[in-house]
Amino acid sequence: MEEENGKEVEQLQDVTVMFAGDSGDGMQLTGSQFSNTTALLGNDLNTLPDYPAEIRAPAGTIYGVSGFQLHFSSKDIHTPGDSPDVLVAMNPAALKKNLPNLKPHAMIIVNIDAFTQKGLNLAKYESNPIEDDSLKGFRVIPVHISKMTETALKDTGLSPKDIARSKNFFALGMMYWLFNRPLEPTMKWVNQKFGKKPVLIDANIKALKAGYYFGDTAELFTTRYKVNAAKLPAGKYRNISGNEATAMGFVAASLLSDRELFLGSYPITPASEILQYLSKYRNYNVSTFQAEDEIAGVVSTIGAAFAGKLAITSTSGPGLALKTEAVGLAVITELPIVVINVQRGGPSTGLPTKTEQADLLQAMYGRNGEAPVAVVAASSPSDCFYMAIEASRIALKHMTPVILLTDGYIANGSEPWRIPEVSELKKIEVPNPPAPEDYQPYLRDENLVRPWAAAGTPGYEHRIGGLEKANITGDVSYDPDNHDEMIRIREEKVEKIQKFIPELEVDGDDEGELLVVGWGGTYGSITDAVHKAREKGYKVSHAHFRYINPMPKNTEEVLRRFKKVLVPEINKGQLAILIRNKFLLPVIQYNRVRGLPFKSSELEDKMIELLGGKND
Amino acid sequence: MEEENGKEVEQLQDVTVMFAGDSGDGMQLTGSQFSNTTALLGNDLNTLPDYPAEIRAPAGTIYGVSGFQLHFSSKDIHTPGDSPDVLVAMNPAALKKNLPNLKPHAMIIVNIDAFTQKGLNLAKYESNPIEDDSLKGFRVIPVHISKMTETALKDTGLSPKDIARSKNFFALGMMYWLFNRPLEPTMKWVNQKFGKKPVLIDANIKALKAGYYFGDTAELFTTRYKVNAAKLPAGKYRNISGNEATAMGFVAASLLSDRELFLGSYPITPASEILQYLSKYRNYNVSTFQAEDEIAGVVSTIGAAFAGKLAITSTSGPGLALKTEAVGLAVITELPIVVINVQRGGPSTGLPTKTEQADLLQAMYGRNGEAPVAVVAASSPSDCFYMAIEASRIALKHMTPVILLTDGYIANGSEPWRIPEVSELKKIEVPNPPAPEDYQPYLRDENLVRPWAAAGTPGYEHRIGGLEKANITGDVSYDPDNHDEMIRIREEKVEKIQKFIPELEVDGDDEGELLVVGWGGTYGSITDAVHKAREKGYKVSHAHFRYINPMPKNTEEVLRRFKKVLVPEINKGQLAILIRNKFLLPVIQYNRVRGLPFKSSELEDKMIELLGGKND
Amino acid sequence: MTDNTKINVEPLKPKDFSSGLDVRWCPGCGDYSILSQIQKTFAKIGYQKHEPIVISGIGCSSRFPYYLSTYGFHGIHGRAPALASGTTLALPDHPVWVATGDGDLMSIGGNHFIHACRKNMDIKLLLFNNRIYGLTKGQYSPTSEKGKITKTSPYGSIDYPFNPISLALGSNATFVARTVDREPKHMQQIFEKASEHKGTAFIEIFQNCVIFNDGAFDDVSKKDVKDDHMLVLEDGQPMLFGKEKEKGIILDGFEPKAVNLNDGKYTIDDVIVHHEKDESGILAFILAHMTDNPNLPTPVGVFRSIRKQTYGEALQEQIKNVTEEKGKGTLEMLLSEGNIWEVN
Amino acid sequence: MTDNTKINVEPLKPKDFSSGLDVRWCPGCGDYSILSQIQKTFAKIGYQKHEPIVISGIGCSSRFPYYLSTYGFHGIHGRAPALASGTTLALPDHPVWVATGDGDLMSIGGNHFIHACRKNMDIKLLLFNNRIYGLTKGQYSPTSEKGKITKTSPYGSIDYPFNPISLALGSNATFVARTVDREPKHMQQIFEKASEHKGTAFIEIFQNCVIFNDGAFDDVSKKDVKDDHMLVLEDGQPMLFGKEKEKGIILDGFEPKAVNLNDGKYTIDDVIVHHEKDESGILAFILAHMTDNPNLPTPVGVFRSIRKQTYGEALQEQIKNVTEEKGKGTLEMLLSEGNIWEVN
Ligand SMILES: Cc1ncc(C[n+]2csc(CCOP(=O)(O)OP(=O)(O)O)c2C)c(N)n1
Ligand SMILES: Cc1ncc(C[n+]2csc(CCOP(=O)(O)OP(=O)(O)O)c2C)c(N)n1
Ligand code: SF4
Ligand code: SF4
Ligand SMILES: [Mg+2]
Ligand SMILES: [Mg+2]
Repeated sequence: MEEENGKEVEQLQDVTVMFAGDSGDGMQLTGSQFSNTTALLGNDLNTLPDYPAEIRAPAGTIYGVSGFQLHFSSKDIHTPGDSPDVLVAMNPAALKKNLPNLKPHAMIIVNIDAFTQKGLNLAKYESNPIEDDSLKGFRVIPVHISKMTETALKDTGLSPKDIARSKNFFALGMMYWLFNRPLEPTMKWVNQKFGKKPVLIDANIKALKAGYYFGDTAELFTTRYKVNAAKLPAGKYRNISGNEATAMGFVAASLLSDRELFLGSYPITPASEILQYLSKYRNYNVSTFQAEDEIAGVVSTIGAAFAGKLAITSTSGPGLALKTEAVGLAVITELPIVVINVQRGGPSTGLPTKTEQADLLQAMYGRNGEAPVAVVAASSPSDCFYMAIEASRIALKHMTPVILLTDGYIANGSEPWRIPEVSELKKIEVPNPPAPEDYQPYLRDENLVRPWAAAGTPGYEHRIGGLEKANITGDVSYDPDNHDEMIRIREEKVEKIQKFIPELEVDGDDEGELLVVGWGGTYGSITDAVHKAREKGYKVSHAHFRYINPMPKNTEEVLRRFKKVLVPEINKGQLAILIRNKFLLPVIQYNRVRGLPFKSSELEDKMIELLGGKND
Repeated sequence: MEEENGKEVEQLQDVTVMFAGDSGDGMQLTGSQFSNTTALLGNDLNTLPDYPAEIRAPAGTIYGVSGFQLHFSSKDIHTPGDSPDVLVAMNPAALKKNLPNLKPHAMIIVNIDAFTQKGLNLAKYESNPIEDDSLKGFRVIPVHISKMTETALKDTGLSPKDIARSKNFFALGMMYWLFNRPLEPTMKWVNQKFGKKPVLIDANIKALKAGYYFGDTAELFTTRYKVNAAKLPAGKYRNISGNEATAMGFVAASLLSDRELFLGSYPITPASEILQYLSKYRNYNVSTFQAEDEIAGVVSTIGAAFAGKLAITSTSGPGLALKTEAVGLAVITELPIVVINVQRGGPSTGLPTKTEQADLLQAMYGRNGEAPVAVVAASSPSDCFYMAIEASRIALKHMTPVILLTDGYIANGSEPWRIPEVSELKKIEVPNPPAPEDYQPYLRDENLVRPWAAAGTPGYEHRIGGLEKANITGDVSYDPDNHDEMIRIREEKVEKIQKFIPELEVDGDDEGELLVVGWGGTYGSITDAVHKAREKGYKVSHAHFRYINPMPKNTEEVLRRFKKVLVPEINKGQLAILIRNKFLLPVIQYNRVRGLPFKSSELEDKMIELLGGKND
Repeated sequence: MTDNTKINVEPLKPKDFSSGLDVRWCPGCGDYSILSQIQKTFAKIGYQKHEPIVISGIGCSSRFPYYLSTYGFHGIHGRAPALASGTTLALPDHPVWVATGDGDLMSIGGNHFIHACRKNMDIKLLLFNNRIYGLTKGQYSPTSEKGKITKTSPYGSIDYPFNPISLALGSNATFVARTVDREPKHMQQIFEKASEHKGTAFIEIFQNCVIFNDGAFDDVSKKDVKDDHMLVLEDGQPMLFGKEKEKGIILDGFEPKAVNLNDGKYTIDDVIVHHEKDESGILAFILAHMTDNPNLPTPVGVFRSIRKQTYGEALQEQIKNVTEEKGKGTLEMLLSEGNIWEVN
Repeated sequence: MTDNTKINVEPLKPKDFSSGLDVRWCPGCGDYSILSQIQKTFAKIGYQKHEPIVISGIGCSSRFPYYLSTYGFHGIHGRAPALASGTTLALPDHPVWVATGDGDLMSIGGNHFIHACRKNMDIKLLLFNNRIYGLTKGQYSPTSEKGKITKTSPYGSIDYPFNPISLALGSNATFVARTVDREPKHMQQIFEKASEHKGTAFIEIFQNCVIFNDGAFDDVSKKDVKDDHMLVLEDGQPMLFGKEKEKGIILDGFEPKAVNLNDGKYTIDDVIVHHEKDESGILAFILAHMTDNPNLPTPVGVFRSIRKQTYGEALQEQIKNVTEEKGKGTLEMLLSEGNIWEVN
């Protein structure tokens, strides 16, 4: 243990911090500032914002608590941490809500000024937890965050209300001190953000510094922590959230395919940000169209695809339900569109700000008639970038709608991302239609793909629509055998995508006792759990689906190499249904539908249980 | 062989007749008159109307042909017949379209007057088939139907156009003679229908009689046929189509449950007739609401269910796709609604006038989140009556949305139906909520069913909605464990319906080599095929699902008693997916998606093939 | 509602209409005032708790039913008018109130809105118009002004907004009004009038979203400007405004103009008189479009109020007539319809 | 469209715009005339085949695109305006024509319709209004008259119909017109005007469905009555009608009245003059509601035609401005955005 400025410095490998406060307390901002700074230091990290469905629930109540959980490490990590080591609680409600989840002996920094009778009442505390026994076993550090912020800012000329709103910067500064992080990145951000309001720059920086110095001088903290940089591959990095990565991925796909990007969309939590990010990219020739509803969103997308654009639409569960009829139109017209579905808690409005994986079967089967589409899923925030490109590639190459599934967890969560070099990104080849005289709208190549002649191109005039059509000519056809044939062709066309997607990889031994099979956003939790279990000597491997329809060609072979297959899903077993149906393979399900990502510890427990506790 | 009026009378067991002509030729009317008369004679019968998607395609073209196929018998039958024994072709196009489908040596009665050069051109005939060799092997009977109708009606004062429109009555009369049917029922109908237009009564009856007498006197027909009455159970009978039976079934359910019926719907082929029939039942206190679209249709239905009505909505494939978001609302609010989906050819607009079974997975899984509903399917036109009652019973008893699947084939097809006595229909008990002081909106009984307190009832004021809710109280809840619990409860609630539905029955031996498993509208084709195969000594049994989610409790046991399980479906294997997933049982699929019902002969062939041709 | 439920019951107080649940809007949100005026109005009308049915879609505003002790249904986004249509047809004697937002009613719910108006469904539509998507955190809505910078329009929105009153009139709504969250008394008056209206009653409420669109209506309704920028419509009265009611609206052809009566050029007789009951709806349409013109005050009050048979009334009438003609349906009757034959 | 595609190309003839497919409407259907006038108009305008994009929903009318040799898209029910929106935004230089029915556009598609109008999407909306659902065989539609007996209204429909022109005006449509299938010349004139309009052009076409609603417009457009029952609007001209143009429309307040100029009571100077370009839309609204009054002739022609920036123009402008400001995006730029750090 080093010593520094009279305080001990303890080296840690892994820390999980939770910033929690009222919705109005700016916890999301605090958390993301801490993340950015931490990322710049070279730690691996992973975040989980968690905010109420209400915009500003009445101050001080439990359902008004907004939290930002952040896991950082000197190792490779994949989850926001199962339970926080440190909780910053800006008020009693924040404490009450997060207490059950803390690690034993966790450090709890509370803004003691908020623990007034009123505050306690709002949080439904009978007595003050700081004063009674209820926090026994934790390291409680009460700090006068509000008062000290007031003192620090009293000369700024800010109103008391504005001063109160700066207390998150005090807390942030304190945490920077505690974890040995520099103030500069945040100061730089404050300068940019409030460029036109010097008073606010001044105030926020004062609060930040006050917090930092308070840590340095106060007697409350005896130890300071250091988390070294992780050994990450060399390269340029940035922090990225899933929604941001999704947006960027489609802009990249547009540049890689040389097709202008069109997004028809309608706001819905937690997908709105994709529309928001993309509407900034006007100089990339991106057209965003905020439609009147989800149906107009997807239908305008189909209209743009008809006209030759890389056309996409973004939504979440209830919105996908509304789009299903139109996706069928894209299936039968064989137009390339991508539907991004950021899954949230259902059914119906459900838990709009929470995560879930329960739209897989809707994506697979939620359309009238036999209407196969390709389905892919991103497994982490940064993977959204790549899967956006992959989804675009499949759509454009195979002339098919593609559904890209992400979820609230990876959409809002963020992680450091090694930015690829331009040269690492493969061009998306969009085949040209044959010469006008050879062209027919439903001609097919060896992969059963029809040629795409963008509306408006001279010489390729043709008509398409939602009625069944004769193969090759595309004329409306009520012929029974043609219908059977077309149904088969549309199915096989999607199956043939298998030839162009990577095989399923196994993390761990290639065969053995137990294979954990996941898909989408559970990648991080499963990976951490499997790694931990393997460190303890348990024989467990992991395979993760990013391509779900079609599945990679080696899927059955991989699954059959293991005695047991465990499928953890944040639903009631939807991938399990697909696997059972396809391979008649009994799988063991693990399903918790709590609106939250899995804890890696619960998965680890389940694996160990399935291995009969045997780690030899 | 008897003799009558100089003509031989041949006794037949089973005849399939096809009336075909231009859309404007009144073939649907002719067919349904022949059906009604035939039903009155006590034959068993089964019909298949087949009309173009266009209202009136240009006269004389092949896609403008409208057909009505009719199978009648002195035995129990279940299909409209695989291939016609007799074709009445009112023009060349009707001949051309139906020829490939005729039985070898079938009788073809053609309206020779329509075989003009123009008519032949429109039907794309190079030469006149009546004159060349192309009808070799058939018994062709050319009749001057148009000319003789003209002659018969020349004194009626009707315009030539109106006279031409009566020629279907001539054809009908001729067929009545040929099959020994009385004219009276049709004459009665004509009198009722044209009550206010005596000229038309006169003309149509003249045409009818002219056709009849022509048969009697002409040299063309040497034989007359007799098909004796079938040995049907005693009782009152009527002819009924599936859509009519569905409408009546819900009116019956309303009377049996003492809840007024509300239908919120939007027209769509082939479901519109349910809305049409139900809008006639105003004196049964039926409210029909033709909404602006399918979404308003189902949502108004939910609003009416909230207010205590037996509330239903009817649609077909694309409409079901539009309703899925709202069905999720009914799932989470646990309100009883029935969604009737008359399946048609998909995907997208697909083949709107054709039949298909490809919406099963959409019904099961086509909603965001985990949103289980009950799914039932009617297996024949008259079964629609009973399944409408069953769907209502399940909805009201278990407080759940129920999807009732029928299809274009049974919806438009008709069969004689033994009308049940009032006493045969079981009351639908709708439990009362507990006393106001004990009431909570999400209290549950032993079947996990919540109490239904209709909006507007004093003392039971409560609030529901689409957000996740705490069990019992129904208050909005974001609690992770409550969500997991509610997801489980909603699933189990639907599973518990199993206790209240009949077991799966086996037609044929209880165990053995081959079980054919079907669902919904393929009942007739499978039944006929299995019966024929069994008559030939093949060991094959049949089980048919009317309750699909949940499945009957003995399902697995039944399936496992057979060495092979064949699942024929007019889709790519949707019930097969459910079975494979549930029981990990390998099934053999038979899938033809041609917009048409199966021929029982193709199914029979498949069964025999699977039995290796062994019929010992 | 049947009268017997009203016998011997104590009239309820506004607070009796509170469900007791914690209200979860942002402090300062205009929705609070609307809630409180509704509770007062319900009490004043003399509703019992089971009488009004309150229905909504999704949005901040759509949380409304949770806070009332009546029957309530928090529906799905955009569908409140359709939900309410089913309910009013099922419960023709119960008043059905709908709480909805500018995204909920005018964007995704636009079709149900215009159809409810057209059909004259007996529902009251309260549009909480804050010209922004509140619940989803600040995207522009169909009533946001062109050029507005929001999360989805970082360079300014390129949409022209709807004029909700104009759209309602274009759809032949029978009762069309506007009020302001800041004006509790006026709000109550309008709610009361709406409660008396049989048929679709559409009320646009200017509602302030303190978080994402604060001050959107300051131009019209802030204390210091409202006398000059707000025109309070009163049936049968000349359209006057200004601190001393010294200004008026005159018509130049179809064009409304604001004049000062103290100028000596115009007298009160030149000022147009408001007629809510004008069948044609033309005056209402002219008034609706005054908001498009920054030189004119914004009208609040009842633009139009006419009585036409409602959809529900027509349905009940038809049920009654057909039942009289054919007799009340029974199972026996049902099973004896059609062409029947007997097999022995 | 780019001009070079027009260089050295022969102007096309109406029949060149036929796709050659057999037309499958009922003999006598009003749709035939509309198709043929469109083909004539396309030829007259000088379109090449690849230029106009023709989009539709579902219905008899929506089969339209199949019969034209241009690009065509037969969509899904009600969604044609949304489909067309995506296409026009993708192809700002191509004229996008939409063929739709009264069920397609006014019932299920109502929301897309009013939003397209509001946003001033650059599309031409041809409403084939036959006041019935044709394709699904005769149910009433949102433009069917109240009391109409149809398959779904055996005792008479209880719906009040939409007034499509009124709804379009209520939604601030920039071009609103009406024409009649029976009047080929007039139809062509209106189509040509629509083709010249930038922005949403809405055209209601009275279209006869011989099978399910035959003669629905006989009252207005049949030869023997049309002089007296149809008012042909002409910009800048007094509103005259009658065989000898002896009748005119005057305004009593906001109320239009039909007068006979031969009576001696009124002269042509009393007759109101039509102004298509009237910004306020009030005159157009008054004219729209003349159809509600059986004593007045039904106006046909252009009700309103004003120029406003279209949605697509605003989008292109924004793309241009932002690109000028920030530079044209490249992959390199994209990958260097955000807060970047380096690991070695
Ligand atoms: C089908 C569907 N689409 C989108 C959403 C997301 N969503 C919820 S509320 C809302 C709009 C809210 O705005 P508004 O209706 O104006 O209500 P406010 O919050 O401003 O009161 C949106 C887009 C949803 N819940 N469901
Ligand atoms: C989602 C959906 N709902 C309903 C239908 C059935 N449908 C097809 S066309 C139509 C209405 C046709 O009427 P209209 O739009 O007036 O066109 P018309 O046939 O009269 O030209 C309906 C209800 C459908 N195809 N899809
Ligand atoms: S976000 Fe706006 S509308 Fe929503 S509760 Fe807060 S202030 Fe009210
Ligand atoms: S049904 Fe009516 S609208 Fe349709 S094609 Fe026939 S005549 Fe025309
Ligand atoms: Mg709003
Ligand atoms: Mg129509």
